[in-house]
Amino acid sequence: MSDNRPAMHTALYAVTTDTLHLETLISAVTSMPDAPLDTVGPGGITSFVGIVRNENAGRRVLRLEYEGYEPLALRVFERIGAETADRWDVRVALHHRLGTLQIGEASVMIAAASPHRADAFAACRYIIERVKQIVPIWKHEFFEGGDVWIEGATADPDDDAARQDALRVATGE
Amino acid sequence: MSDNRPAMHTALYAVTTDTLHLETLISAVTSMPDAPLDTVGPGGITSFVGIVRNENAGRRVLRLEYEGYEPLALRVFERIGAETADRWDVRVALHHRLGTLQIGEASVMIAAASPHRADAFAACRYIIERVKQIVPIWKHEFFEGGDVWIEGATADPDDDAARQDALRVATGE
Amino acid sequence: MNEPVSSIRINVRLFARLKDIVGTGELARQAPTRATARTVWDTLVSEFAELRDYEASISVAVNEEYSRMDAPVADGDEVAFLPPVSGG
Amino acid sequence: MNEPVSSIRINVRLFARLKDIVGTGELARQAPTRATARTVWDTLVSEFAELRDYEASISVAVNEEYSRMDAPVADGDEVAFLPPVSGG
Repeated sequence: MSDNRPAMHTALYAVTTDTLHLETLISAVTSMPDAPLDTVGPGGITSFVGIVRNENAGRRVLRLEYEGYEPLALRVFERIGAETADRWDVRVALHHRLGTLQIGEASVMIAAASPHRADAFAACRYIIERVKQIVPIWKHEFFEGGDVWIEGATADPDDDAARQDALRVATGE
Repeated sequence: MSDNRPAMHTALYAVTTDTLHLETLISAVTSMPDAPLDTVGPGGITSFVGIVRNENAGRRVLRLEYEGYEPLALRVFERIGAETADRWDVRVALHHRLGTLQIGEASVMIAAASPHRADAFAACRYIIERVKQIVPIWKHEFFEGGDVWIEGATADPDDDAARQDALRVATGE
Repeated sequence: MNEPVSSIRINVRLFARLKDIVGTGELARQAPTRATARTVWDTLVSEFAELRDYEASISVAVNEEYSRMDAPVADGDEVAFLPPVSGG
Repeated sequence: MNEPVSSIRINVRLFARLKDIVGTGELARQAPTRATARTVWDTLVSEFAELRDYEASISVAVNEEYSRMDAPVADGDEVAFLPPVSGG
């Protein structure tokens, strides 16, 4: 853990079996190593933390096991980051956990820093919507009486209708 | 500092000259001491951190000094919390710092936990809008060449038009 | 007693630039028994003309609760005048 | 060599329930030289009939990039079939 702390400290994108830490993401989006000293820093940082719930579709959930296609997931994180940077004045971080997660643990964390809080909120919301649409990660739900793979969206990063849906949700337009 | 940690750990609302910690707010909104064990916990936590910027209206800002009417500010925090609870399925925390803040320091932190991420995002955004409308706190800006009290909104918690503005921004409707 | 029978004492709180104009954030003023928050404000404006700029933009709180300028005030009340806020 | 000259070798990756159906997340299959991702999928469906349920909902990635079922694949490529995702 101590060994990878320095690297984690600046990782905008991560897929890991380790516990997630929001401070890590916030550090990543607020430290701007390449920026000139007179750059205007962020005025606001919005973040989102997804938590494993003890109930889903009427089932008493015991735990979740997250599986991912890690190298593709990281590339998709970068793609989503690029999509947000195209649209908003924002710097973002996105970490997703894999492996066995207990109820109450964080599965995903997002941070978005911007001089404009509207941008930070929109980017953060957009990212979680896009994660659910196109990131190659799957929940294996273990509930009282059985288990099931959760299947959400057919992943297609080029599906413009899906992207527009995420934009609409993010901007409220 | 160590003395007030236990109390801070569960404070949903705070006005303080101490450094703010987002983990404190997140603990406050996710721990539900009075809830039965089978209560469905939050699925998502949205947070907002306001950061002191080095620029405002073309001025090079050196630092901010925040002044507040503390007892009224705390009551207004509770009022805003009640407004969000009326509207969304959400548990919220709101901490604001007073005193001298340097560039890059956090002046305000908000956390909103909900089973529904749309609620968490909307409540968090609503709260920062309401803070700027009705919380009796003032920024004294010290910039290169002078200082100025920032004056934003005439505070009127019963102004329904202002509240509707905040709701519109929060929900994108 | 030196004070008139029909007078009450109000503890006034001022913030931000109002405090700078008056030179203190806490002071006390006498007011007639049937005074409102506005009566107290008008007393201050008569002493500190610069406060008049805030006539249309101040808010008022009585005993740590938002109130109205036409709210009656009582002996010992804390009346706070608040310029436009800028928290966040 | 036992394999036909016109054959390429594809490394297949499967995830979530696709992995459960096939019993492994990594396997290799032969395909004709002018194969597409669909050719590889059809080979798997012919072996594991349950996969057919995913015909309309799978996504495909070639060499760790999202691709299309009609994309050509080459010898040594990694072709991943992805059921509907559920991250977050």
